[in-house]
Amino acid sequence: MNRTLTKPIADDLVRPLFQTSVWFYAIVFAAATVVACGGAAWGYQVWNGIGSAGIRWPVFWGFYLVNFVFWIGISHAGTLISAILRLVNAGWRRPVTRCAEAITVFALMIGAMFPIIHLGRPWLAFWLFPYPSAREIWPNFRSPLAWDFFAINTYLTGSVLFLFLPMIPDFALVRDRSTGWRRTLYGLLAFGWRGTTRQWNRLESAMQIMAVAILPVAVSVHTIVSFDFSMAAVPMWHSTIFGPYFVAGAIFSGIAALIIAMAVLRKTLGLEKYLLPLHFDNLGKLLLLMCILWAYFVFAERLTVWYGNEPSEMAVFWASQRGRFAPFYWTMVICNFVIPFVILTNYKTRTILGCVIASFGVLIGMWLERFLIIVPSLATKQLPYSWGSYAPQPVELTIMAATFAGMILLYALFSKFVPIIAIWELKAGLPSRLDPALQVETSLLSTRLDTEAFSSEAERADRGQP
Amino acid sequence: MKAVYGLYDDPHVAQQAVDNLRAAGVADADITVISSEPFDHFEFGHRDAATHMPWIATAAGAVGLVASYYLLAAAQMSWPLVTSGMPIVPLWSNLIIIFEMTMLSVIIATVITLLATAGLPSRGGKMYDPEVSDGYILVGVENPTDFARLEPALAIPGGRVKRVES
Amino acid sequence: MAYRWGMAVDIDKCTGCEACVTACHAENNIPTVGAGQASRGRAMHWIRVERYYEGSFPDVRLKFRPVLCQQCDNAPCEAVCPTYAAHQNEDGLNAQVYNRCIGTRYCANACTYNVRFFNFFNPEWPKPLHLQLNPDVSIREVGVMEKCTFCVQRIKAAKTEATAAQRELVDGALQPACAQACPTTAIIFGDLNDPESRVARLARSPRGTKLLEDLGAEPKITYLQKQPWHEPDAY
Amino acid sequence: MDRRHFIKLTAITGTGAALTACGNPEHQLIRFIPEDDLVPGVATWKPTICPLCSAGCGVTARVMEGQAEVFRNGQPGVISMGLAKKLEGNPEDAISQGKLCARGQAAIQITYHPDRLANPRKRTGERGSGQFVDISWDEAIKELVGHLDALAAANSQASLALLTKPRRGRRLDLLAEWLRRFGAPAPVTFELFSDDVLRRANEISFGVAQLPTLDLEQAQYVVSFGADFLGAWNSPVAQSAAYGRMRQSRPGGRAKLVHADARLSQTAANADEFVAIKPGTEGVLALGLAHVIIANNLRPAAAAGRAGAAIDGWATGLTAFTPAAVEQRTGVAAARVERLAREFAAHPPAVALVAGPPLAQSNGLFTALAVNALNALAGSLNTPGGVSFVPQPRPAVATRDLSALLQEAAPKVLLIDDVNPVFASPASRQVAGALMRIPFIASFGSFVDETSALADLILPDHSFLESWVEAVPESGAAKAVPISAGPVMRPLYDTRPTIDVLLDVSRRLATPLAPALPNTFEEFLNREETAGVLRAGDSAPAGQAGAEAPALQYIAPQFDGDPTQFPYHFLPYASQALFDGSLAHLPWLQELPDPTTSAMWCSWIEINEHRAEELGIHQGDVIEVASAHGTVRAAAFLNPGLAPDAVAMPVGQGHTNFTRYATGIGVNPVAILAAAEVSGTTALAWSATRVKITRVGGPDDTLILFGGATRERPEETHGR
Repeated sequence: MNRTLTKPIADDLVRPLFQTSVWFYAIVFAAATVVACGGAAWGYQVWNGIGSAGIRWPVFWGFYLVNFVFWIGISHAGTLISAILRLVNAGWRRPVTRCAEAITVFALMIGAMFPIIHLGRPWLAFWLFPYPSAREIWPNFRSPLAWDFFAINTYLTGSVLFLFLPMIPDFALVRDRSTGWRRTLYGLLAFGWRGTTRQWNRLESAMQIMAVAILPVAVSVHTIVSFDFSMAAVPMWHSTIFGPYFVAGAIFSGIAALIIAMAVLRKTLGLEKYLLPLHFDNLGKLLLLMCILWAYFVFAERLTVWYGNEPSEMAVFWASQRGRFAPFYWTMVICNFVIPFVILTNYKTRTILGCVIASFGVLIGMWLERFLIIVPSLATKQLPYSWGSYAPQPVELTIMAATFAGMILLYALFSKFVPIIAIWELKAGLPSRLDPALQVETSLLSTRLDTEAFSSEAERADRGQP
Repeated sequence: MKAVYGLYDDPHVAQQAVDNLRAAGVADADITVISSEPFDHFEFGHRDAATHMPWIATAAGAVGLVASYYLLAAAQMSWPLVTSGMPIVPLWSNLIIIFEMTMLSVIIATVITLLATAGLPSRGGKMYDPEVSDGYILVGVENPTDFARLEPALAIPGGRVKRVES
Repeated sequence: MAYRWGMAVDIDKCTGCEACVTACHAENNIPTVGAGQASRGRAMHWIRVERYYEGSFPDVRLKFRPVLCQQCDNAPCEAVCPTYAAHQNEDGLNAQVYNRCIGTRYCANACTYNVRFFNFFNPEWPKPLHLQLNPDVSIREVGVMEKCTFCVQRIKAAKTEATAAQRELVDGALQPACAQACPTTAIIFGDLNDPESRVARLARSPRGTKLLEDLGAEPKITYLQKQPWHEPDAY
Repeated sequence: MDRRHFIKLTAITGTGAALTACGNPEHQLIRFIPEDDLVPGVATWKPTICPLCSAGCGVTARVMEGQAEVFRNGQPGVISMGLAKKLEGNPEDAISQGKLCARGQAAIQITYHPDRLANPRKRTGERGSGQFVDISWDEAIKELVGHLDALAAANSQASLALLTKPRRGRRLDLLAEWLRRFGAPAPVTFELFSDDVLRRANEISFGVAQLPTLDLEQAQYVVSFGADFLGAWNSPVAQSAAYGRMRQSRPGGRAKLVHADARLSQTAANADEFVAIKPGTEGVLALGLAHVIIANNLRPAAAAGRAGAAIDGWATGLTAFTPAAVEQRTGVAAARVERLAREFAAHPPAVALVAGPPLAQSNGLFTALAVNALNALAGSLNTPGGVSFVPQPRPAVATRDLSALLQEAAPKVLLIDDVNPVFASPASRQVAGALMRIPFIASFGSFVDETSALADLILPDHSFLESWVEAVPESGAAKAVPISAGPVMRPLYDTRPTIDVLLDVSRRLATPLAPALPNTFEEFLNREETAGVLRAGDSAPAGQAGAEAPALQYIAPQFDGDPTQFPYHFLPYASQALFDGSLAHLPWLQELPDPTTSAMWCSWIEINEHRAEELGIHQGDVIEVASAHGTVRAAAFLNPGLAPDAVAMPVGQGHTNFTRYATGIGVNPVAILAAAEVSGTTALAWSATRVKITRVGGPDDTLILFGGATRERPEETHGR
């Protein structure tokens, strides 16, 4: 009875690796073109000088750093969420984890490019790496940028491993089902995985430890990104709330990105049977929670500033509240709070479409939030004579577009070469596999896979067995 | 490599095959179960679940913590430049890097332990059947001393017995 | 003996004439960026004269305040630099090592005085304007942060000269370009470690304040506030 | 390199040099004799004189060895020579006292300007088309001599005119003498912000047609009527140095500075008390102060002497200038007038000074006389802490003003010595048209500008760093200090000092000037006393010393433009950086943030911030200023320090043809001024035009401000 239950799953999830629609090529081509434009824009900027971007005195950080924070924030979709769900053993996580973790890895890779893109002399970027240079000077480990290096590298390493380890059994599965170059490729990727009990046990232990280890790393990464700002005595940057505020915002935007990615995968790869309304409903609730948490942080931050009435902070406060940044600020509030809150509190609108709309709002809103954290503060520092403004230039917009295209490209390729849902985890999560003692509870809490999608007669019989 | 194994569709049957092998006098360590998914709730699925992995990871973390502290201090003292009036070896800001290095040590130690104890990567040549990927559970013994004694133990309804002699 | 260079700026004397600004450009090879770049916020003035209006016509006042690198003891710009391009040197100067700078621009953001300027492009001096360049000061390439150095090239030259002549530096003999040019002598430069130097005495003046003192960066520039006019009898 | 190679090489290069240098033996030396006083990398300091304004600051140039691309006889080459690196005030100089203003320091960019003219040029296209061809000096001088000989042959030597800057000194003396010996009339001088009104007033009041020197250092109370003495007026470096000492670092405490003006200028910003006053009524305020002083017997009216006598009604106690009457005319409250007068009298030495906008009104002469009388009343003439006049070694030579060129009987040959009246004159004066009618114009400036573009021949001058310079400061020091200095560096280009060219011409004329003038300016400067080239009285001195003028009556200022149609006073002012526009070609000054606005590289129109709010004008909006004579458009700067019924504009931008750094930037407010004169003089009343303003559109990004907010405290707090 086992195979009747699990073979269709494997068949469904491996199919995209072997069947390619023309849409795939179209998307890859379009995305690759935009990425190439971004590369050309960067080349132009390096050749011409960083002044091609819109940064200026006193707004020395602009769109590049906004995008840096945004993408690092998006990266909190995966590893963090999947680690939490793993630790609390939420059964509904199983179809979600891999596509979430992939977002993490790609978003981190994209985000980590920005500190290099924004450098004045990017050809010397390696001076940020911890090694003693020719002059035997190490990097300054007191600099938050050095912390960024360690944090992002730890998180990236951890996330890549966290993504890759559970992929090994699935590579083995694809290896066994394929021929030719695929067999060689997946054979290599499978590391000679057989699936012995010992291997399964070690893998699961490792994943548990990794989940424990990566959670604080994920929290630390966005905290340290927030430290890039809060360490400087810049009005409305120098705030202790920034660590948790950034982490909450990161998870918020990460979930939104995950919901959108899942909705797209569900349609394009025909995963309607696996990515169920239930998953969107659950993620939607999580998004709602983060939405409220985000609003709480924003209120706490703004109230503290307003009540404190410190002149330099008030200047920034009003610049965003009702000054020249107000249109962006209120758009952010609508996108980040009003839209998701209205859609997600009502179970009738918390549909897949509703979740996706809310998520788009959150992505726009969170991008604006990063912009509103960075630019108004720099434009309105302590000495009013040095106040300035900032407007992005074409290179910045092109590179920004290229990163979004890059995300699409990487994700399309990833879902082309890797089963986007962890097959073995999904199989292991079938109710028939679970401890009967836990069955009632887990089915309540988590998956309704059996009852909704696989409730064939055979399964009922299977479940009826002692 | 020589091997004898049975392929089973149903984990309950596979459990029975394992039990039969034990009854036939095969040591637990010599019984290999290969599946395309973990079977946590079957006895055969957690026969050697015990591992020192958490302790190794913890120890690695401790080593990473101490080592990163000293590496940082050594690097900072090798060319002591004053910035912002901070100490040459400022503990507060170093703690961040120490933390990251600690966690990185834990993660890397975990993965190395996993690879080492799970025998990965391996170059093949071990008992395996691609049908496992189709959902069959393989229960068998590598390099058996006596095929004849084991085959009956594996040959139970709901299973197929295969013998590898090469 | 270690020096600790400091400055006193007498707001009561500063007329806002900006002679210091041109002096700084001439001494330190600061490029002019042109109208197009200036409109995009790329003009570089290591020293600037801030102007602030108070009140409105006819009861209006206009205050001038020269702002340059404050050479803070606890400079917020230094620690954030990942490559030690910004650090405190042995004379208490907030040094900027151009060769080490990779252009993260973090220092400029961290600087609460906004006195750091960035080379957004390679500087250009159409020939023969380049003949004016001061050979004692290096040209900064694209992507490098720069700022007031207290004319470190003059300090070095004076120290070398003093060492060669085996004597101490005389207070007042060494001046950065801005102090030298200032028509009203509003800018006084000297060694804060010498309690009898003019700058050390002015730093103790009851009129003395520090810019953004409450942020704790401990700037080494003392601003001597304007004194209101009193009827002499009121003294 | 061994010895043989070395000899061979020197032989080859020596021959080549000898060949190229044929005909100009003086240039032969330049290439091969190193400057013996230069050690590479070691700086030397050489004295020179800042040429930019009439202050005549003595400066030192820091000279270091460098490789320069130079032109010699039309050939480019690279030589190692001493190069000026920086200009600093000369500590030995009585005027600059080791200090230097922003403009003076930027003067070095004149020498190294990329658009400086490198050799003589002759016009090929239509006049004003800007089409020139390079010619040799021999051809150029031959051409000039030809035109002068033609004048002489036609016996119309009087049709030669020389246009130059009103810089008193031996150079102008020599130029005047040159003209006199040729038979031409006195030189024409032109400067937009000239101080002729003040000189005339000082002549009437004190018998000295000269700018005053202010002893701010010892003054206890200073009242300034519009005088931008810390900015661009008279001798700003010397005045600023004295001001610095007046503020701090002198025993006896700090003096009070009161400034009366309609606009909060840079100098006004430094005042302890700013007195907003209606334009053109400053003289009324001055007499109001005098009235209070006299009426309260704080000083006897007779103390004013001759200066008082120049004012109608002085002897009778200025009964028309009671505080109440003053309030009515000036807008300054009567009680304030009373208080200021008492303070002024109670804090000797007290001094009043006047310059700038008040003197550029129709009644400017009266205003100057009134302030002079106030000074005289206070006993501040020639006393410590007062006003004095630097004794001059020789009386100033007589000069003519620009109208000499604009009349029907225009000259036939005009020599222009680095003056740009086409730019700096109201369009209604039609200077360009007048110049077009002159058959032959030779220009000596180092740059093509709006005026020299009309020339037939351009004979570029050395820069001041390359030539002998001199100054006899008219003001700024306690005693006369005629100074001169030799070249700081060798010339970069194939240029010649203008005065040497004219001396050369004087010998090449068909009838050489007799008696012969010195061969060079250097010779003149160094042998002046012994050679006795200029004997007192050779050139007619200016003015009629001791001429008593009838007492002047106050007449309300006359403004050009009907107040109902043109409701705003138009107040152009000398830019702190670009002065009258003659420095707009220097990139350091273009990029120098204006002190009161922080604007760079642009023109702007200042308008009172509250009035702007009423009119719906925001910072940077494009507005149009229209007078009866023309319109200009520029971005608005909302100024909290400007009278609501006035708009102000800096002069200096709006060049149409003045090097890459000035051409096409901003607009020229001088162009729309009425060509009105200050009554009693021929000076331009540049502050007497009325205008109207219209908002044309939103910001066009031409307003380039270095600074952000104009106020230090954000107005918004949680209380609002």
